[in-house]
Amino acid sequence: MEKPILIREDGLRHDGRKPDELRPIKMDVGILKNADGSAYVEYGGTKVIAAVYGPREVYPRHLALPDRALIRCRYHMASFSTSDRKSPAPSRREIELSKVIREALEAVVFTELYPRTTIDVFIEVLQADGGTRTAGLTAASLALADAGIPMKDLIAGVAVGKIDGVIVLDIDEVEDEFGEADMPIGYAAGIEEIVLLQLNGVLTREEFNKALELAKRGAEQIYKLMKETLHKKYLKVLSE
Amino acid sequence: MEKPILIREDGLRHDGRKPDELRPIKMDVGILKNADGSAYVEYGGTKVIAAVYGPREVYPRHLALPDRALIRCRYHMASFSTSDRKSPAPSRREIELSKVIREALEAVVFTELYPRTTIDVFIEVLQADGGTRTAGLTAASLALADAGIPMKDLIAGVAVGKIDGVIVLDIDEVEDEFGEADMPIGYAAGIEEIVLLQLNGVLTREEFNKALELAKRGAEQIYKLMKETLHKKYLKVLSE
Amino acid sequence: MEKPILIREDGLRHDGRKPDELRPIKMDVGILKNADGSAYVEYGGTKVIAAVYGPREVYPRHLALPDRALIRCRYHMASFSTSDRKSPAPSRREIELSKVIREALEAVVFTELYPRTTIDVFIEVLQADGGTRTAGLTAASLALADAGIPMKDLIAGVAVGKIDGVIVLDIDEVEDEFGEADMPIGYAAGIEEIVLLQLNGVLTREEFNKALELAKRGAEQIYKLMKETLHKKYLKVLSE
Amino acid sequence: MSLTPTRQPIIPKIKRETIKKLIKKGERIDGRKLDEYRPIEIILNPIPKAEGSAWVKLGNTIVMTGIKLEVGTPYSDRPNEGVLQVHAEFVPLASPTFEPGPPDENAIETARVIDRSLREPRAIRLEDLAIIPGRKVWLVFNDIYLIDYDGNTIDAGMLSSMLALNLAKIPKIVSIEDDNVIIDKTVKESPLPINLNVVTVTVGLLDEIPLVDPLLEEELVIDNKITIAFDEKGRITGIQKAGMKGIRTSVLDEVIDIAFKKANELHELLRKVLSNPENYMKTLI
Amino acid sequence: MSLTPTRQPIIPKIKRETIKKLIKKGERIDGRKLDEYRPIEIILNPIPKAEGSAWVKLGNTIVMTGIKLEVGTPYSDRPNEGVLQVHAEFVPLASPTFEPGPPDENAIETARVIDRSLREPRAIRLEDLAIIPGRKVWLVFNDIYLIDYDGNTIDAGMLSSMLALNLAKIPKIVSIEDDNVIIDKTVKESPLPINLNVVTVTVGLLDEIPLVDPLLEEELVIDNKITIAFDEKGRITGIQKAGMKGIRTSVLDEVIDIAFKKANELHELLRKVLSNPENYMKTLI
Amino acid sequence: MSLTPTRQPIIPKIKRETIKKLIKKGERIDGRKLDEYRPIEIILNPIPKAEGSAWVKLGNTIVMTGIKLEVGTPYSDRPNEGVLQVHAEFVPLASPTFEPGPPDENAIETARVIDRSLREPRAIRLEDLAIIPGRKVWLVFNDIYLIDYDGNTIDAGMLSSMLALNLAKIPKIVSIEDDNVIIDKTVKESPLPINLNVVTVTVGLLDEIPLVDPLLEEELVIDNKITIAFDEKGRITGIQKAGMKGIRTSVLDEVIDIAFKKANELHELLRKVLSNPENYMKTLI
Repeated sequence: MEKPILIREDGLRHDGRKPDELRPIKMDVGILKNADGSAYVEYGGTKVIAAVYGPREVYPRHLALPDRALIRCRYHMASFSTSDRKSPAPSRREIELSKVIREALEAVVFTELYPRTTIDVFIEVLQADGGTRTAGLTAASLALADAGIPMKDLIAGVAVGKIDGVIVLDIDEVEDEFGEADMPIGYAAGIEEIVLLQLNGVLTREEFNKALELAKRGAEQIYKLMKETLHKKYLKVLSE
Repeated sequence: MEKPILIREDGLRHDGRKPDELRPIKMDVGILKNADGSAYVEYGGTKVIAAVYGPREVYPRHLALPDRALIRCRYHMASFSTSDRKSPAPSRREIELSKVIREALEAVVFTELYPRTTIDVFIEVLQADGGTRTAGLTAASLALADAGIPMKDLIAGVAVGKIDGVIVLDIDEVEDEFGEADMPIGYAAGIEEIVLLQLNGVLTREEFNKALELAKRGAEQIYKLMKETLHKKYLKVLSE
Repeated sequence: MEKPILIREDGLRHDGRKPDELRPIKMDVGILKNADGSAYVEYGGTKVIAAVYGPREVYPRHLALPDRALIRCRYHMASFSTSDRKSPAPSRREIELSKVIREALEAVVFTELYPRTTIDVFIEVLQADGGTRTAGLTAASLALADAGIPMKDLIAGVAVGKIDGVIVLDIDEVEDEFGEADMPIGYAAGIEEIVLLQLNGVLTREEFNKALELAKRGAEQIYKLMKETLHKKYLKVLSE
Repeated sequence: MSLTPTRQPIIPKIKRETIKKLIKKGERIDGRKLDEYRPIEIILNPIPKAEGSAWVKLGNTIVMTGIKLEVGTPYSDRPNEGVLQVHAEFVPLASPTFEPGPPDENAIETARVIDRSLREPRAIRLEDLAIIPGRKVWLVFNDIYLIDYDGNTIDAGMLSSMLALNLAKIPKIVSIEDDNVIIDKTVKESPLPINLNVVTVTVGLLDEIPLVDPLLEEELVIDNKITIAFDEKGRITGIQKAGMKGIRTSVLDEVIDIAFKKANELHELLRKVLSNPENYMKTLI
Repeated sequence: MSLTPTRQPIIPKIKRETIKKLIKKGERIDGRKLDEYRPIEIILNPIPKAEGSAWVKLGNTIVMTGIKLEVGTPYSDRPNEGVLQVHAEFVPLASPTFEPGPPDENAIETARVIDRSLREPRAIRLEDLAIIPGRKVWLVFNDIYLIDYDGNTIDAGMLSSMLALNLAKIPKIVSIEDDNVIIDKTVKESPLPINLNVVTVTVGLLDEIPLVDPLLEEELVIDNKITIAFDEKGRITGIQKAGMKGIRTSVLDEVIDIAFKKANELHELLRKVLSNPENYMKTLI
Repeated sequence: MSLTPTRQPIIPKIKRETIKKLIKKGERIDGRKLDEYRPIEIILNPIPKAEGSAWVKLGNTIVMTGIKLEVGTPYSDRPNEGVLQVHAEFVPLASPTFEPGPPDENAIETARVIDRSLREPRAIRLEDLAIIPGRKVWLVFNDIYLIDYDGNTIDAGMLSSMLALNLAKIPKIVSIEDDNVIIDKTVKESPLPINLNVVTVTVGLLDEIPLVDPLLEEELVIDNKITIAFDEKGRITGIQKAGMKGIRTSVLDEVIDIAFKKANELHELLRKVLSNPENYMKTLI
């Protein structure tokens, strides 16, 4: 595939978005029956489900921590989620992303409230179109809230990028593949903390600063949607 | 390989058998020294050994069941048992057949007599020429009897098939490969219960009924041979 | 690669050594900070590190032995140690060599002094140029001594071979590949016991006797170097 | 190695008794009749990146199947045919008892029963899927994801597979040079060639009483499950007995009668959905 | 990683003492002399689907070897030779201490010692097994199955391997087109080319007393096992010391003397069997 | 699946407190300043069999990187480029807490951060590594072995990788026939083409106090680690935040300032070493 035009003459992106514009975002919580908490999140073509089980007994027992809950986290892509079929066995990429997502969640969950238990977070990417880890992190955060697990704050994930020299918000797969940089962040907007940060690409210091600001601005929008989604859900629960 | 003639002009099968005729069947029990019970079974070119260990301690312990014995069952094909060499790692097919054979055995073993123990059943196919799971089930049943494990009944396994439109008993590999259907059953002829049933192929309802009747008839013949084999063995033990 | 001349007209080997001559040998102990004992050994181009951890707690516990220490031993080749890159997953060869090296060490370690513990020996081959298992065994023995673990004797490893009909000491990779026999031994020279012995090749009985004598002679030289190395180290420790 | 299941969802003894008592009265805990399927919700093609996909909600059991088409090598004994591969993943978000890892025997059994039931009646025209005969063919990956688990994964998995296969489109072949086939997945051309539809019906048995489409809680108390596949001509294209008890022939007969009746309903549903697929092309939420 | 063995068949202390006492008196628990093999029963070609096969019962140790021949790619450093692969499977039916899974270090050691002992004296003429030099050669799979385990797997495995290799026949090559070799396994043509026979003799040591062909119970009390391979010309073609004690040179000498004598007996047996193979082509029961 | 770490080197509570107290005073247990790297020792090409190699001792952390070049197939989406593969092995001799087995998430993270930081600025001219465009290219294996573990594996691993890559030489291609490329590893020809150097700087954070190049004991008490890669033009070529706390933007700014300064020092070191590599070609002991 040849590199497409990423920034059109009118300054808009290949899908018509402005540089600082998010894709259409959808989210819902409580979509699964078995999980203690669950969420579905779409960032444009990226579609992700997260489920939370716990706090529950740790198995095998010797993994239990005496003073806090263990967090176990799996980020996984469905075999049909990508253009070429993905083998279902966990790739090195999935192992790394499971770690950075877990660490982001550790930063907000009050794990000390549930010693000797585990809180399990399972993320399945149903369709991958850029930003799967950040959409996954958003979904995981919603699922934890849906499970009623106390947290310092919600986390909104979003990726910024540099494409054809322009810093843009919420890059999709084409922009990731043909762009110059992809910088996913996880942002706890209420406490103003960055809980996930990676950069895959090349940026000057100034570009980095600009990208980070844009990412935070984007994450704040998503954070607001998350609050609304949870609010709506609670109202619904209360009215039932 | 081209499809051979499965039903000859004289109505007999490619190896000269009548449609309702079993292959030459051989069986013996107590053939291994280490196992608590063992059996060797031949259905024509299909040659199978089964060994039973137990009831014995479960390892690791947390797998033990408080009110009954665990049954652990492995159906496995030797790498030289097939025309093309088989990798020794368990295939998806072997994993599935281990399950259906285990479930068939669960239906007859008085597992509640041995809580917190395991009864291990290991089946090795030495040569595969059709009907390996059913010969394996017959051998497993004999090995359990040889181990002195109380059972409601013995199980005789046999496969029926549809080849060139004719329902036939105890199909071999060629008939399986070029035929229209393969239906293995496990039958506890004494209590008249079907404990294993699979169909791999296409049958009308009438054909299914006919096939099932033929299978039961064949299983009854094998069941009789099993009884005789065990009887001979006990007489031999008594006379020693 | 074509077979090179292994024994030159002047009776010397392809690298100028006499048949009964060792390659340049280097060794040092205590080279790692984390390990309880460690050693580095070079036999010509063969470069090996060994580390010892223990005696320490066994994990999982049920592996512990009530009357002695467990020895756990891993012989492993770095992926860059060979001409063609080696996959990091343990090969069948590495599994076998881990066993024979462990058994050699079992013959000298006073394991009964540390019941319910484990002594872990890890050998990494950094560069493989023939004699990696024997250099590894020498390094492991030094690392155990460096860890202060009581032993009946030190073990010196060396391989003898038959090349172009001549029995030679300390064969390197080229001699191994194009020679007629490779016979690695582990020799506890103080108690005059052979603790590792393998033959990969063809020898007459007389050749075997000659090879074994040559191997013991070579091992004695290495054994002397080992003693000196440890002595120097202790003097250094004492003077500090 | 197959083991007697030990780590199962725990179901209190009192509930167990209730379920049994109801069934014996011809009733069920969710109010269904013994021969009644749970409500079925269908979303077609929710995953445009897959060559075909279908989301099926059978009561609270949710299954998503995605079809991927890749260029590959045929089996040596069928050099001129495409290759069908059915996989089922029971991912841990679907149930508190699932662990991450390679498919266990239950996931493998589900996949293999669906595979055989499709393969035997030649539901897919694999002979039309050769690209370079003997060398390069289409590989059809039918990947079944169990997303929420409340029993009867085979029937849900088969329905979603059949729908996804019907919707699947073959990517464009851009060029063929020697054995090098270049395809463009962004352009989907002809549909995957389907010969006929297949459905499975799973019937549970408790003390010889048959109940269709068992719930997970029912699966934990019943004696057996029998899955029977029927093609649209009413032929039986696969059977799998599961469970740790035996069955008498007369009961089996009764089970097949019921299954045949329910299979017709499911085929009717397939026809309805596939004749107006656009009605079912909704978003997931 | 190799660990000091922990999960071993348990042998009561009193029996352990008996075994030791007997050996020191030159006797053994099964009545054999120290330098005596157990009775050997041989069945040739019990598995017609294999290209060659042999069942060997050495006392109560039962081993079956099957040879499979497949068409494959040569090693890049030996492009014009066939490939020999020796595998050993210690399947769980052979012993209460074996678990299902990939071969452990004992199975791997057994396979590798047999492999080396065959390979080094060029027992098989691999150079005659090229089909398309540099591209396609015969792969010779020598698969050793341990079926009942009562010690000394290497000698039994080597005997059954040597017999199965001698009996193996190469399938017919139907056609060769480009690198595509079509074979017909139902037609077996020329025998696998064997240069010479090899046997191994395993000698145990207890307090420097050598005992040939140790039983499992003996293996659990002895200090060491030394396996020595001899070809039919009397040359040593492989050695493996196993066990957790050292050996003095003089004892090793004695072991080799005994092994040499016993190897001649085993070669004699091979000759006898292979000169009249039809006498040994019995059924398994 | 990623789990909260449970099996960690244990560090006594009192030491933990000391480390924290010191850092808050701007000091460290090994006497360094907060923004100071540990001493760095470098040995170049200690492994002549590798195409390039470098041993780096960063305080007590020892890392060895070996580069291997093999002939292989390009990625289908970059048919005319060589392939870079970065692996890290945390072998058990490096730490009492490492177990044998495939790389865990920490080893994988180390390898992937180094991989990305090299790949993104095109540190290696992969486009010059095609042999037969579209068919055969050089595979560059960058294998990082952690030999002694005292924290900050990424910076040490990156330094040794960058050095080893700079030293690596491409083996001679002897002949190319069809797709068959014969190489001779004993003859090394042109150097591996390097575009520019990259270093990483890892900064720990404890209560928002940044400390450069954390020791293992420090890693066990700090809140976060941020690794930033810089190329020799001063551009950021990769970032990875690790650790279980959040970071405020202002603190992150400060971290990047420090990292930029330290990166210049490391680039200076690289230049010094690579301008006189022979000075560093010592033996390992």
